[in-house]
Amino acid sequence: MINCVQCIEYLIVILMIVSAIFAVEWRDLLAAVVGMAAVSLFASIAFFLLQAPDVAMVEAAIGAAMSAAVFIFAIKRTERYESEEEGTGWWVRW
Amino acid sequence: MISAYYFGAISLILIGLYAILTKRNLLKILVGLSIMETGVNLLLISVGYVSGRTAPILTEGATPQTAVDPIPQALVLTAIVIGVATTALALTVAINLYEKYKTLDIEKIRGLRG
Amino acid sequence: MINELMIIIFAPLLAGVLAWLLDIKGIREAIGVIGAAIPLAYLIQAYQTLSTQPSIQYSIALAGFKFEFLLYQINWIFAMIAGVVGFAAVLGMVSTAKDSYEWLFALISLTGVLGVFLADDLAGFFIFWEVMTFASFMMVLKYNRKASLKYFLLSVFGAYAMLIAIGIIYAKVGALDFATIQQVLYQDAMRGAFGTDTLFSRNEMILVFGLFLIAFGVKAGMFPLHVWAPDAYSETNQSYTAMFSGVLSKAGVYGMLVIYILLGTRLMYEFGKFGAAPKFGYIIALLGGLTIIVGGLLAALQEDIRKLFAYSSISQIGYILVGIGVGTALSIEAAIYHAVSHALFKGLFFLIVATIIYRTGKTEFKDMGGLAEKMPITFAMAFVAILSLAGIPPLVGFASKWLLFEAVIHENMPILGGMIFFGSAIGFVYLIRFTYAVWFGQRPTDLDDTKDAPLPLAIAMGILALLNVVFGIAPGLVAKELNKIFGKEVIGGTIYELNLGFGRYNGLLITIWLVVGLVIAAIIYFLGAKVRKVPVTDTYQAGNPVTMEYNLTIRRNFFLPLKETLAFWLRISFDRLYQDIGKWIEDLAETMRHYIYNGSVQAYAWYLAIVLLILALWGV
Amino acid sequence: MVKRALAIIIILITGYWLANALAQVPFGADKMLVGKYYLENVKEQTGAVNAVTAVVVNYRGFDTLGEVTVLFIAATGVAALLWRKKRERTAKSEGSVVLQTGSRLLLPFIMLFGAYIFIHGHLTPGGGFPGGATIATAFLMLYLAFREYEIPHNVFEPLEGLAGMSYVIVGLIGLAIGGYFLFDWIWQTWQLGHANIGRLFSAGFIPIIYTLIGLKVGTELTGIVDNMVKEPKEGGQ
Amino acid sequence: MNPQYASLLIALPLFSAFLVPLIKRAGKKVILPYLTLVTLIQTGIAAWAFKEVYTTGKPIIVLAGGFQPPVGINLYIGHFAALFVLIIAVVSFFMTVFSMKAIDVEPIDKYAMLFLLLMLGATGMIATGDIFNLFVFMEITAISAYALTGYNKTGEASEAAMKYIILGGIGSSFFLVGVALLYGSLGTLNLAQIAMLASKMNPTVAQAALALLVFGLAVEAELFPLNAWAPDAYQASPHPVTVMFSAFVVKAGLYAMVRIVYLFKDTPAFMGILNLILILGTLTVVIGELSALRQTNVKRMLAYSSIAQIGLIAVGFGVATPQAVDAAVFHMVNHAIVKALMFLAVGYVAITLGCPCIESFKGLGKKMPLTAFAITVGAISIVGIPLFNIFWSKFRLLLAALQVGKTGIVALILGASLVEAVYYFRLIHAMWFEESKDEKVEENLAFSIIMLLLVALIIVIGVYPEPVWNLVQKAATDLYNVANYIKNVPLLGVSP
Repeated sequence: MINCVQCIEYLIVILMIVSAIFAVEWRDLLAAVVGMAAVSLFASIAFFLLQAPDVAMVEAAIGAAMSAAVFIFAIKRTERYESEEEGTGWWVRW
Repeated sequence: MISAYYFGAISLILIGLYAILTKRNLLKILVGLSIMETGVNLLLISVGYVSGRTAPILTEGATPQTAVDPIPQALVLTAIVIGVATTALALTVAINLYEKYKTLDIEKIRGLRG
Repeated sequence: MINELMIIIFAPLLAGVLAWLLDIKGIREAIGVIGAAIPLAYLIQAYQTLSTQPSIQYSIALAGFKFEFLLYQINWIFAMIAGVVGFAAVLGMVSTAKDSYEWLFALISLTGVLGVFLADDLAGFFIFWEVMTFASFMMVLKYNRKASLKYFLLSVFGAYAMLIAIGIIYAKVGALDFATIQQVLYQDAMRGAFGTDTLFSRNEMILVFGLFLIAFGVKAGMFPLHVWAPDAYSETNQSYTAMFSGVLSKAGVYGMLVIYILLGTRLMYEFGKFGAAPKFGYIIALLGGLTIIVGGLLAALQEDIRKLFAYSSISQIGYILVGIGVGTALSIEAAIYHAVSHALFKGLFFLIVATIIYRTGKTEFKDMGGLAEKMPITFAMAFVAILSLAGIPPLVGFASKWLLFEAVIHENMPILGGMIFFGSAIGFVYLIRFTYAVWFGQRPTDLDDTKDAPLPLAIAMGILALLNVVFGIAPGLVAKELNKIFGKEVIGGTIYELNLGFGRYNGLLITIWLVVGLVIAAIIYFLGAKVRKVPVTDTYQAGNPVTMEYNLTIRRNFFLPLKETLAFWLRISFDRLYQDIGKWIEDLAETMRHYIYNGSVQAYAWYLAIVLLILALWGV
Repeated sequence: MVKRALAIIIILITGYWLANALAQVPFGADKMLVGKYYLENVKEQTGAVNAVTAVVVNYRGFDTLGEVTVLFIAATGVAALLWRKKRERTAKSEGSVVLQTGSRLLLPFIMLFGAYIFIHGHLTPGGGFPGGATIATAFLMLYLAFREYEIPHNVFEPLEGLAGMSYVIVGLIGLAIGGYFLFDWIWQTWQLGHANIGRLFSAGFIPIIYTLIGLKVGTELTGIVDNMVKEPKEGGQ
Repeated sequence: MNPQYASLLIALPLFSAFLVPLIKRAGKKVILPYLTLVTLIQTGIAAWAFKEVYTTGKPIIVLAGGFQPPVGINLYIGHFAALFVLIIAVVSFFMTVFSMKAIDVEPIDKYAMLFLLLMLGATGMIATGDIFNLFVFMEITAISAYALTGYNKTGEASEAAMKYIILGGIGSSFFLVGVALLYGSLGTLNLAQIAMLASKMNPTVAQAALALLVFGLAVEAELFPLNAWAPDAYQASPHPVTVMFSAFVVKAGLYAMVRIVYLFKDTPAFMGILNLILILGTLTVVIGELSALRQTNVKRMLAYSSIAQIGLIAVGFGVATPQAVDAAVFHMVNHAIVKALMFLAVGYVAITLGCPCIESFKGLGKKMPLTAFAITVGAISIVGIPLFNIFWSKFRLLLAALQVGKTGIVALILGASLVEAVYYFRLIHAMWFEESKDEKVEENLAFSIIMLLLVALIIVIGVYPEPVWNLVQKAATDLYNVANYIKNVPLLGVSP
């Protein structure tokens, strides 16, 4: 039986995973950071659903907001795009 | 069959690990680490969850018998802060590296070897 | 708490440290000599004690070990070798040592070797073995890095082999002292003989024996582990080499005896006998025989005095190993006898070499000649040493070689006998060069104002030469002590006579004959032999014109034809093999570290992932 | 591509292993051992209603002290690694008017909100960490809005140190009074506020410590932001 | 005196670190003397705790907040912890003195804070009795180590820090997963209680949890192949910090790993994990020594050597007989002394002559005789020559390993020791018997005293190991005897 709460659970988990994959795969680092923040936010909702409001708050405030902010500052001081070249891998070319 | 949260948590950890193993951009790797940490936190909280109980805030209506385990929550509180601290420091190092090497490609940052 | 054994062992160490710390010229020499004299004095004193009681014991608990020291007949003899030759070498060092560094390590190595001889448990044995190795290594390191590392690596390789063997024994027996191990292994052999399960399996016995063989073989300079010896013996203070070759190599010999003492019965049970010799002993003997031949041949081909004696030393140790390997009471006594005489004459030789180098600064034959006139005392010493090494009565070298020969032949071992015989022959071959090229013949002009040996060296040489003569004339002195080992008359006879039942040798008689012969010769000489005095430059050439490439004088490439004959065999060099292995390992290490620590953090992350994978696979 | 495939294989196997192990830790089941004790005794032992807060500040006070330290290290580390002789802000443009006015207007409210969060930590969800982060957000907005803005360093740095020191001192007072480090002397020795569990003035030193933590976290996060924003001046290496 | 005052071991460095921003106002010159003072007081406290533990024979249990474990967190300052906390404090004290000359990169006040917190973290890791608290202290150690690694702000330093952060981050994440599994199946975090309940644990979970915990800690403990960050970090961090890494930070990680592994003595996974540690330890020794062989940077060479020694200690713990653990703990102490000396001396050479490359060491015996002498003694000791301290522990360790029939492993280790001898003796030869044109350098008195002190310690332990050996045996028993550990922690009766 799938009730509504479970629907939300599944939805959140799926969203979380999808945004994590996006965060990893997007070449625009800014977008990736946003994806990462989204993961944190969904996790925060999940925490809430898991009856952990304290953690949810901390995750939202620190895990999502602050770390995204720090990431963005770092991107600003370095570079925004992951370079395109795909290496052959460390075991081929030392 | 494991629960959705366990699945999600493990997936996050592994996606983070995947990023570390395959991405060459330093910031991307740090994003991976960050996602990994989120996954671990989610795992800890899910371990402490007890079905059908409420948050461990013992105001009216909530008794010790109807609250979830507070310990994992306290642990995760700590873990999150530690995670952010690590991330911040790592990003600082990344900034320094970019200043010195003019790149974030870890395949090119290989001054120390052998 | 303070026991004479303690003093014997640690007096040189303390003296060495003191000499090194004070570092005042004059005082450090005095301290060093005193430090070497104290053990000798105590050892001589211990002779008295040993005649009333079987042994002197001392034990100390340290770091969870109980170290046992025991002085009894066998190791008293060895310790005496160390004491006498060590003292002589230290006296020699008074002249040749340049700084306190050498005093420190020379004396530490004396401590080490004394500790090895006196230790009665494997832990102590190993520790002093390491001390000895390390100290002698430091002596070489100062002169030559490559030689010293070769020496150290092989020695420590041997020491570690010994450690593993000790560990295997310890794991089974649960004790480290000789008495318990001997007893347990003896019982084990008995158990095997009665067909019950033994403590050690056959493979373990092979392993233990092999490891010990490597360990002691390295130190003794046994073929094919001898490659360090020529370099190490020649690349250090030559006074010290007297001790190095005379005493430290005896530690390896002593180790072989320890194999007999501890494992003998068990090994004999496991592998059986080959003729009269135990099979395991025969391996030692055979390797010893090869050592004689290889050492002797290579000694003949050397152009450097130090190298010549280094190889000669290897060759002589081969005799001792043969004696030990044959494993009868007589052969073991003969081997120990030869250990004594080798220490005496080889110590003397190296002191002579030290004197020559000290006075001339030259080491190669081509730069020398005619020194007999300039250094008469040294020459007299050399004369004794040469006769002794060559095995000419009435010197100690003859007595021991004769015993050894008799012991081997008596057991019907023609191969070993042949090897010994060959070794003696080749001994003449290289000695003739030393005799002529250094002392006689044309003297290079730059050696014209060479002085004779300095006093300390002269005294040191005198001590050893005297003993060479005394033990040669009165071989029974040594034989008496050797008989005490087995507690029966293995070598019969009186002080002047050795009587084996199937052969005898009377040192005094021969001396008398010799003296009589010499007197007659002198009379003839003085009465009218016509001696024509020729200038040393008066040499003649016949046949082919001489080119520099093929100029075979006694001083230069004298045995080149021999070398050419042996060319095929000389290409097989264990030295080069070991060097190749070393280089190969270094290259491997180089490549490996560049591959493993390749600088990419992603690769490092992969290592983590792989470990994780292994953990996961183990879990699933 | 090989790398990716290998990575995925490794990850799947590891994941299977973890999942296998986690399957033995049933989700949603009551696995409490120590946790039960906390829930049952939290009110009389600490006076806090929010059990998480009690655990964080009281029962597992060492962890929290360590946690604050970790953040402190991060802030220090960031400052140490980004230290240059001369630095300045290099924002290209000011924030929009809306942002500027908004942040100016909102600043006191956000800070008040942060303060509320950490003061009421023992009653409601929240506490020092989110409270501190909220305060830091306020300053973050100021940084975004104004090109020239800088926090008053000579206030923030000592404040950061002082807050930490006070935390340790509170713990040391506990050691002096109660005989244990981080002992809740206000609640257990002085027994203040036992009457009003569930209201603001209760729960012993939890509000004090959470305030300190809030201040500390706020200043530290702000410090991190400040250090990240400023870039080295040309030639000022 | 109230044994609870041992909590000052944690409180003092923390308080002093927080005080630094205020001290800074009095001027930059004050900071390093202040640091020295603090570590001196810390040494005093540690000495007191040490004396207390070894005279009463009972561990000090510090209860945070007055709650009995497992409700509250406890610090367990047993024989092992007391010994090591003292070592940490003493080494830190020496390093503060060293820092006065070695650190010239700004900002010095941040350096002081990070330094104190690194010391704090290692102390906490060794003292704590709670697994999550262990994680927190591990992170304190790790994060301050990251920051200190990158402190020089050169490209190399940043690179090393980056590697350390990424690998350490992965490690600590998985450690936390292990904690989650452990908590999920036992419901407690107290180490003593975990040990008590471990045998009842589901074997699958126990295996996974233990494996993950070991994985996480092995990164800190520098076991191959999880140690790839280590040589870089050792090479690039400021010299005093390198000393601290080698002398106690890595040992704290190793200790934590071993402590946790031994708690699981009764689980089926125990033997497997021990074998894993054994294999990893052996690999660490072999590869560490081989990598050190042709290094031209002496500091990096020492780093590899240090890693190899750690591997040796791990082998001792992996053998896990009482004798082996005794020997391993002894080796830990000896290695701390020797490597402190070595890195100190090499760092001193590097700051005096410009770089820690082998060229600086040519003819060092003429240029800086005392330093060269100290390095020589250290090198001889590490190679394992009798009459120097490491010989005893190495010898005992190998005998203990042989006793349980690990002949192959011992043979490999001994082979690696040969390699070690080669590069150390090359160094010695370069120092004393090679020529160099440079002038003699005036050696700093304070460093000379420290180095001579350590040299004296090496030789004294080498000649007469008895007192230290007795201490070490007690410490090792504390580590090995888990039943006693459980008994010593006053657990509240919350368990069923």
